[in-house]
Amino acid sequence: MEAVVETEEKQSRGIGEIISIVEALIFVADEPLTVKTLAEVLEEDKETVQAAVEELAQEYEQRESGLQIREIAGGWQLATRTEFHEEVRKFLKTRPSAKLSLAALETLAVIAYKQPATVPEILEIRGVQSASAIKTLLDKKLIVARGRKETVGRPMQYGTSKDFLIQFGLKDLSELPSIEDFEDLAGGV
Amino acid sequence: MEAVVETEEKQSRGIGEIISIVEALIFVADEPLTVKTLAEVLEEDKETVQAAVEELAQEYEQRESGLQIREIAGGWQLATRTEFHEEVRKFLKTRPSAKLSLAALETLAVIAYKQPATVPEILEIRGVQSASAIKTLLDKKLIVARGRKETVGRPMQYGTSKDFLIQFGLKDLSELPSIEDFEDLAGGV
Amino acid sequence: MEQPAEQLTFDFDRVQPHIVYESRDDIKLTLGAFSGPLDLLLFLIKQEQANIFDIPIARITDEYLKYIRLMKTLDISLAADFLVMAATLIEIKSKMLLPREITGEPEEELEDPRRELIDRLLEHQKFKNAAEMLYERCAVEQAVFRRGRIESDENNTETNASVFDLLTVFQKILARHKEEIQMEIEREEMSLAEMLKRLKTRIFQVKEINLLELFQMMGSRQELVLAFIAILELVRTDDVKLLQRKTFGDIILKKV
Repeated sequence: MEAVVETEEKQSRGIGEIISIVEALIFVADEPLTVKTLAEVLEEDKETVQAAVEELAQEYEQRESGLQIREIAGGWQLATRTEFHEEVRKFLKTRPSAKLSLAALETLAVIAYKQPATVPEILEIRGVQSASAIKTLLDKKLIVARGRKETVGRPMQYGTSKDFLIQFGLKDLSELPSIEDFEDLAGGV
Repeated sequence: MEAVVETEEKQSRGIGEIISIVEALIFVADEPLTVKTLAEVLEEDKETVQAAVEELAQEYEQRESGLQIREIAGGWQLATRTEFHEEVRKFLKTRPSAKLSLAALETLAVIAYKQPATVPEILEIRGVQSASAIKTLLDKKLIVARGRKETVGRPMQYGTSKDFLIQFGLKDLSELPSIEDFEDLAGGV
Repeated sequence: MEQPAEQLTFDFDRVQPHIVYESRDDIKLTLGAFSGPLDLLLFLIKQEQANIFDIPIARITDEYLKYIRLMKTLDISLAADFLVMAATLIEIKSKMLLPREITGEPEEELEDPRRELIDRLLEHQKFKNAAEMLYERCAVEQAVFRRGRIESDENNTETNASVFDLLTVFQKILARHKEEIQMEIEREEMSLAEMLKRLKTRIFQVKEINLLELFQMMGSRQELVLAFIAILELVRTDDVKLLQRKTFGDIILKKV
């Protein structure tokens, strides 16, 4: 044989493969990726990686993708193309409304299990003010006002709504899992 | 001209533009996106969107991208291609973690095939109490409570979650091989 | 505590249980745990190279009991289900020992005492294979990664919720609540004199105190009551006055 076979650990990659890996890495990264980092992960020299990134960016440009590979804050990032911001924004707004913040979820849990519950009672159990969470839950129609409690300040009482049952797939409140349902499970760990 | 021009409020988009927007939306969504949602955001009919998504998936395939557009859990998702898992893992510094025991895995198999399944039903097949395995599966959101069974003791019923489909790379439950397929193997002990 | 759209990764604990025979009577458990008595039985049948449809029940029962004894000597806590199975095996074994002619019926029509066990083993084996398939699917799936966080994720601090989440969250709140109560008990009790002194020092420093904020700072019901009395006292002695700048507005404590 005429060629000297080098004993390298890594197999040498073609430029096409390098471009694909660069694409995958930029995609999974939380932050814009620098050429330096890419070169380290790939164990390729920076010039090769720089060329690969630029080629990749151009590819996205040429095929009029909905995405772009752009240089930002010294690194490279995958992002949507600005032309489509309207549709993207519209989509982000219509994301499932069944999603709740942790504060709202906590407040909902207290109301579900302690209903009817007043604001001071919820404060007592959660240890934090829950006003905005209660507003969110009322807006999402997961809870309803249930009249005032005949006590100092006559605070409003809240309970879960019919929508709550529907969204959480419950026939009625007796279907809520009880502490006992999970006690065995929790104890058995 | 032979075609009647419709007076629509929205400008009509070419298929190329629809594909680009679909790409952008699938990218920003943090969950697999259904054709239905895509169609709603785009205000296009489902057939058009379905064709666009399929074309997009094929495009990714053809240009040997580091990424793939794939159908999972009833929706479409952008993800890295399996070939490059080594480099991606090296970059993310992840090692597979969060162990699932043999017991949890068996329990998951029973729930996946018998859903909705109750604790006594799981016990019958596994021959062993499965409380802690169920707790683990609930914590990892691989299964969800599905209401109570109207029988003695009203036991809680469990089924697999959307996360289960995602984590196991399934389009839907019908993609699971039928349980009878495992019978031949059973005879061969 | 927002939940980023994090990709879970699993590594199934796949250490298969294993029994090594050191000598005829001495078996050694090397690794892992059987997922249940049926799992152990299947293993023993395989080990004995026996036919699942014609289980040599006496031999398998012996092996099973040997394993259980071993577990006990190793001080491994044994699930009750393992003992139930031991009893079942012994029962089948004794039934098998009964002479069949006594019934006077042809052998074929007699129900095999092992029948139910065999059915359960076959059923269990099916799901064991299904579990194996799931394992493999997940292993493949672990080679696929989802995108990193992008800007739109950051303003989306939402969580998906199920009824189980509701219960878990509720239990966490209760646990947190219990901790707080315990902390209160540990706190030293404050006297009215101390509270008066504390309030006076504070009002001299900041000149104005929002009453609502002050009450919210109080760690316990007792402190709250003391603060209230202390304020009444300070108003009475003309050290402070109470102001309300607009109707239903916050009440301000102001140094005279």
